[in-house]
Amino acid sequence: MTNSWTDIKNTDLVVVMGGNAAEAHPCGFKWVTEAKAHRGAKLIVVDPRFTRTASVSDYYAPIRPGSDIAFLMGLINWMILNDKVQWEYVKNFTNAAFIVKDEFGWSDGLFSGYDPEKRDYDKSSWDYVIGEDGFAQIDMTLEHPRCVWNLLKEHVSRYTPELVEQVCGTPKDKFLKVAEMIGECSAVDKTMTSMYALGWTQHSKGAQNIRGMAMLQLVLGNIGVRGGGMNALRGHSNIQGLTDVGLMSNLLPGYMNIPTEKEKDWTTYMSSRSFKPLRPGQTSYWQNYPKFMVSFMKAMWGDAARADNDWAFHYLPKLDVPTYDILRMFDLMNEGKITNYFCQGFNPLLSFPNRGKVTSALSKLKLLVVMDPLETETAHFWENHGEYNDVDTASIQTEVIELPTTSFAEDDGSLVNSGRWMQWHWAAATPPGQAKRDTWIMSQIFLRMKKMYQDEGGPFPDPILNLTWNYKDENEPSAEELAKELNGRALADVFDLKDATKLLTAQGKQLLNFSQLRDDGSTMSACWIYSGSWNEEGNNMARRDNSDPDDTGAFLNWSFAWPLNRRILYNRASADMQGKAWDPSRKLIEWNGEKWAGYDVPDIAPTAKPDEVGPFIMNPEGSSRLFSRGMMRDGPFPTHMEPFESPLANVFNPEMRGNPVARVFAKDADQFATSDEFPFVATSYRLTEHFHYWTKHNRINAALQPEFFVEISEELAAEKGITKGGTVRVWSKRGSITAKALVSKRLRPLQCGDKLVHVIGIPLHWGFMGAARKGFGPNSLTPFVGDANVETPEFKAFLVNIEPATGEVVS
Amino acid sequence: MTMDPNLDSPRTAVSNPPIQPMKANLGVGDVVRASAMPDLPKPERQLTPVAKLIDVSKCIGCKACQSACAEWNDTVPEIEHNVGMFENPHDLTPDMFTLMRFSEFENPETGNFEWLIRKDGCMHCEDPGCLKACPAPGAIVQYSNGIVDFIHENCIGCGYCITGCPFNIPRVSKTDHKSYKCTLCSDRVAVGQGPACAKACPTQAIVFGAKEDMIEHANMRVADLKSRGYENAGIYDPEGVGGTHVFYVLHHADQPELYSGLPANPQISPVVRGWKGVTKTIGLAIIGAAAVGSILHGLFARANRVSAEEEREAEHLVDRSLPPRDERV
Amino acid sequence: MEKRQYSQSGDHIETRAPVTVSRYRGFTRANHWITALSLIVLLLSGLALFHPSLYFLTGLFGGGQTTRWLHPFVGILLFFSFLVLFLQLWRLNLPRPEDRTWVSHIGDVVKGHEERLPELGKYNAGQKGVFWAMSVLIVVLIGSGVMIWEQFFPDLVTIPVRRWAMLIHSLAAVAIILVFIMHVYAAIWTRGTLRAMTRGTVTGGWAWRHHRKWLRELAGREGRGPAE
Amino acid sequence: MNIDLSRRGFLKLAGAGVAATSLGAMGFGAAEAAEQAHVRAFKLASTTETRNTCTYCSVACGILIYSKGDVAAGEEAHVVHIEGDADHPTNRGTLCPKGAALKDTVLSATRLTQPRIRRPGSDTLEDISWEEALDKIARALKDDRDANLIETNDAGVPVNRWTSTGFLAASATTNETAWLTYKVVRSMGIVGFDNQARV
Repeated sequence: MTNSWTDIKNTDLVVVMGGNAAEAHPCGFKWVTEAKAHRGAKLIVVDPRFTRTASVSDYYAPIRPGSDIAFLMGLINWMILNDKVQWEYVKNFTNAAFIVKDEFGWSDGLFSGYDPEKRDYDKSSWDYVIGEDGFAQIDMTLEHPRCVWNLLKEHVSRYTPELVEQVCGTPKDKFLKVAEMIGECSAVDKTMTSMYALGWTQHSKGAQNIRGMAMLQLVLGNIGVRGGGMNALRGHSNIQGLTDVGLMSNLLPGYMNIPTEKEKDWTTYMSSRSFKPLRPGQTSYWQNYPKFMVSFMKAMWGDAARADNDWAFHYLPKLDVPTYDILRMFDLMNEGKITNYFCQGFNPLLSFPNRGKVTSALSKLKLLVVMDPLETETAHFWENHGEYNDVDTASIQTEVIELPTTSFAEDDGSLVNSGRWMQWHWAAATPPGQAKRDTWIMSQIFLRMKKMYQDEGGPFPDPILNLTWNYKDENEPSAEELAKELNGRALADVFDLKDATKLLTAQGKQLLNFSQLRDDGSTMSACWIYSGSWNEEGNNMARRDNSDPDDTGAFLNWSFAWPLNRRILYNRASADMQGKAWDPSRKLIEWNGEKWAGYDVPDIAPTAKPDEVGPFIMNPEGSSRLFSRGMMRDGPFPTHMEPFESPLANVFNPEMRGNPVARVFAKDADQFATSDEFPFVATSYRLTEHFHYWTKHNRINAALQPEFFVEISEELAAEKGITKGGTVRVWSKRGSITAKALVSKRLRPLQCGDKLVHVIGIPLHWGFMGAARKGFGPNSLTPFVGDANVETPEFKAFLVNIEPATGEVVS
Repeated sequence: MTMDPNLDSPRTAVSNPPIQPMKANLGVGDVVRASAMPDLPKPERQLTPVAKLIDVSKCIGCKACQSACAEWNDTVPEIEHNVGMFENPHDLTPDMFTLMRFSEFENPETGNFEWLIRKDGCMHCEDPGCLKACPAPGAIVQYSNGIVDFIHENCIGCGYCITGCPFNIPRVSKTDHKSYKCTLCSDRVAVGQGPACAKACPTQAIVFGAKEDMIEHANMRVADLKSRGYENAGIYDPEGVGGTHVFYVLHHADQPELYSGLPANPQISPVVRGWKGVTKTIGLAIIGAAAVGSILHGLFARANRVSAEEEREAEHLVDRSLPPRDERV
Repeated sequence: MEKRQYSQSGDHIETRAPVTVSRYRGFTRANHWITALSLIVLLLSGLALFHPSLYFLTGLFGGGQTTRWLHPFVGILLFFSFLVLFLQLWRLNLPRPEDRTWVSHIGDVVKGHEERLPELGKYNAGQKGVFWAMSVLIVVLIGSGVMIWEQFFPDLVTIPVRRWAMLIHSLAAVAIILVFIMHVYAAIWTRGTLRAMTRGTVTGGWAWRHHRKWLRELAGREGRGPAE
Repeated sequence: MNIDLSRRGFLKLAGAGVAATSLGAMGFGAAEAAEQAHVRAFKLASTTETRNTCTYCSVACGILIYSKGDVAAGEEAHVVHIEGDADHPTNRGTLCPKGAALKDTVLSATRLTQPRIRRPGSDTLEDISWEEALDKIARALKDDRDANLIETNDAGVPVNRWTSTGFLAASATTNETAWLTYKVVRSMGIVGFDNQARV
């Protein structure tokens, strides 16, 4: 989230598309009902199904799964044609005026530089024209034919309301109504907020869906303002935190990257990171990368990380491929190339696409270790549960160790919510039986490894032997100790950079925040963006002052929000070029002549003059990007791409299947179906009564939604002779499931051009363990392919067939 | 319970529940009506009438109320099968005091599809039919704040409350044969907390407080709905049962039946009134009269006796039809 | 031997001096008392749930819960025991011409001027009335009773029907109690009647006075009985 | 047939005849309620209140856990009830159907309480001690790393890359657990490292 849950009450229009907030985030959705009650805000829902969110919406429009980009580009096109643009914002705060290389272009659904062999683009043409002065060329009049604005205008011009209707199945009048409602928010005193979740991410072009809306929000001037923003609802309680701390194949904490093996040393690695500003006088915050990086290396390896050994640069693993994400790992596993695998509070057997492949992959492991508070299907993947898990137990040679861990109720620590609030919590109960904290388990594993390397030696033991481990109890580091490491402390006295005599933080003390990080090894901080969460003032994550001056929804003294307790990112964009709020009634921060002040922590140097420094300091341009240069693998603008399994051919290029640059593993390619075998579009989703695969273990939630079902329209039910509550069989090219049928008016077939598209809704939440009745998850059916940029599996749009099942399922 | 004047704020409870032991502020002295106890002493004091307002237009049907209800009341609803509907359990049960009911409605006027979701449960009538029908003294009581509560120690499980209720709410347990329904969390209200469902409700579709304030809040909500094009938005606080302490804001107040058959004009059935009224009193009177009458008649009227004469007549009759005795010796 | 018109098989002259006539066999008497006892239990338990002022009667059965489940079971018992009585007695309770005259002289009945009444068979119109009233009311009660039997038939009928059943059950109950009172009273007021249901016999005089045709038939049968 | 007849009730029934004699003693007039009207005893009285955060979605609602016993005081403690924290700015005391039932997840019948192992080909999980389990795991890791760690690539660049063991991190553990996990996993050179951000 750029903003926060409580900030949503400041909006005039909520657009829920690619998500189902009321269903998946009811308590956050409260702030939508608040905006409606207090500001007379309106709620628009665009979704293939008439969801619980739609049930309280002011306007609902249906859309075909996987066609969001066409809808969003259609909206931008409508805004431009109807002059619903926040011009001052677009000119000054976006890269609309930047001039793009002549070689850049688009045709037949593809951008310049496509190589079908490599399934990749040569992105060199996707960039600005750089002048002799080393800065990007711009034309503030927006008249230059090659400026981003004109390229955008041309790019979206193809997405007429007619094309939207044809591609998305959204009736033209409904699309236009939505466009009008959204258009009103281009006014400086009207804001719109976007709430989205996996409905947008779980596509082979998920990242582009989100860019589409982000661009629309920029055109309307809604980023960085109260009641605006791009608000990813986020799934799990600390998935934000685990990503912040970098628990991903290619990440270091604080969104720094693991080096690739091409980056042979520190200098090479740094050269491509600490970007110089692309415009005179702009702030490019990533220029501080070395400070963050060195402080991280010191946190990992302490004294072993020294200037003379490139801060132990070679202790870090280096990647030969962009990422060893879950899809790649399970593909390797299925090839028999993985020996040991750990699942910490995670249930891949039901969470990853193509369950058949997942089961076969797990069966090829030597050792599977599951750390979980609950009995997961993954830990029991080898156990035969009839049709619900039909495996040949005896033939599975995988050894499985199931370790009982504590739950939230039994440990202390912090979690990061969607709004980046880091909230501390306390243990309330004794762990059941022999259950242990993950910190204890990880320590035990590490200490044993370390001992073995000390006693037996082995290849490159240095990173293990030198890992810092200065904890009171080496067997179980406390949450406090670890939280302090995340914040960082001074390893030597830290002085003011402008005044070397001014001591900022004495050796051994907690650092105030990341402004005190140094690249000379005098500071350590495990995760720079968390710096400030536990400084000498104490544990700021445990702050519980819920006062909210002038009801802005900021709650600055409640817990701690990264970075620097900032509640709304890019908040400088809430004010005009003179530093006055666009909307006085929604003042956030303003320029008082000397500095920025207001209700939030400025997202810019407090003394940076409004007419000099742009609001988007994490970009070397200082501005936001309507044109994303080479940052994304599948194009600087979003362009419509069909799902890999679609009932329709791509209108721009019938030959093109799915995302042309998405990674597809050889064996999975032949498992993609066509609509003549599998005529119906399926989409997966959550139900409000359940959380993922956890609450089926809960007898109350199990009673509220007891048994697996699929949702279909009355039309499809009639066509197939399916009765309400009857049992159906749903199958894709990868698997087959049985379920109860929920026949509803909330799903309607969509008319896409001359094709009538039926949608089948498949909720997750059921498996073969726990209190609820045994059932299946959508992943028995879904294709093994992910987003081109971040590899999020395509769960939201795939093809299936359906028929009434003979004989009831035994539950 | 919230005393927050600005009730449309999302704050349900002004404070978190107390954990220090404290005396319940709701007891014998506050009972205004009790089943089968006609001559009940006047209550010592009058509590502020409370109410739970359910704003159907804000409800997202998430079932948090069901969940919170089960947890607070320590009931464990059965894990049933999916029968092609969203209602789970499929009906109110002795272990599920409240239930979200879902109905799909195509609005003929607007042509729009609407998903109408209503939280069903005890309405806590001002004139409770269950209490009227109940034969067990003190098994159903009504407190002066309007809460209608079942005192299970006194319940005999006859199910008369079911026949008495205009909303089909009470359910008799198959295991302990006692009748159960929403208590409006009388135990929470007694220590100044709102009901568990109201506290949990994510969108504040359920709010709880003094009925007066709730009516005021409801009117604001109705105004908002009208501004959004629901001309027939209104309050459902049925007169037929003297008003209720659980009431609704509906977008289609003119057609309550749309909301999974919410009765348009609920009232205690005349049949039940007849049974519990005239039949009960007159019936007993007649029986009494008959009993007494016959006793008196028995005492004062001459009994119908058989005379010696009649005995002889009988003997003659028998003799005549039989041979003389001597012959038989 | 010609058909009995006014008597039940088993009715016979027991002794001659004084004359005693057997009116009810042991089985019939036992069954009658089962019916009677059930009716009393039902009456007490029913009244307890019928009016608050009588709720204390549940104390007789060990409290409200017990009363609640006991009542319907006793009802079933009564239904079957009465069914047996019904099958035995229905024929002799069919109306006959003399019943009309008897009813028209009801005043004399109450005053006890039996000489002014026609000769009767085993039952007079009053007794027949009680018999048929009981039969009808018991059917109504068992029918409506099952509909409101929460423990086993909670969903047998809709709630509105159930409300009617409730009302009808209580009205029928009031009626059957009145009939019951009349029955008991008549039995006591008409001296010499009770022994018919205790010892099973009545005196010849009693039979002569109240049911002369019945006595004649029995005497007649004795005459050409197989005794000779 | 289920007739719950308490022993007490049965004795009374047996003594019905006797009771009948005392009928008069009972007296007429309005019946008295056996039990006086009363509300249920407030179940949170004398519990320990602990502030925590809902473990499910990232709205991160504030919750209050009520337990018997006080962990902070070093006592054994078990959860008796969980509800929303009215002071929390985001949820203001409200909870969704999952959050409102958190207690039954903590106390779920399928909570794990004991390390267990499934041997190759076996159809059961057997109990195993922590020591044995951890030794086995560490040994398996060491052996695999020793065998498959890629120290340098063809160009001779040290890459410290271990691809044959993977680690899937949780989505609901604390940042502190995440950091410790990160240290352990990365120091070994594991690259097959991921979390639940995508599913």
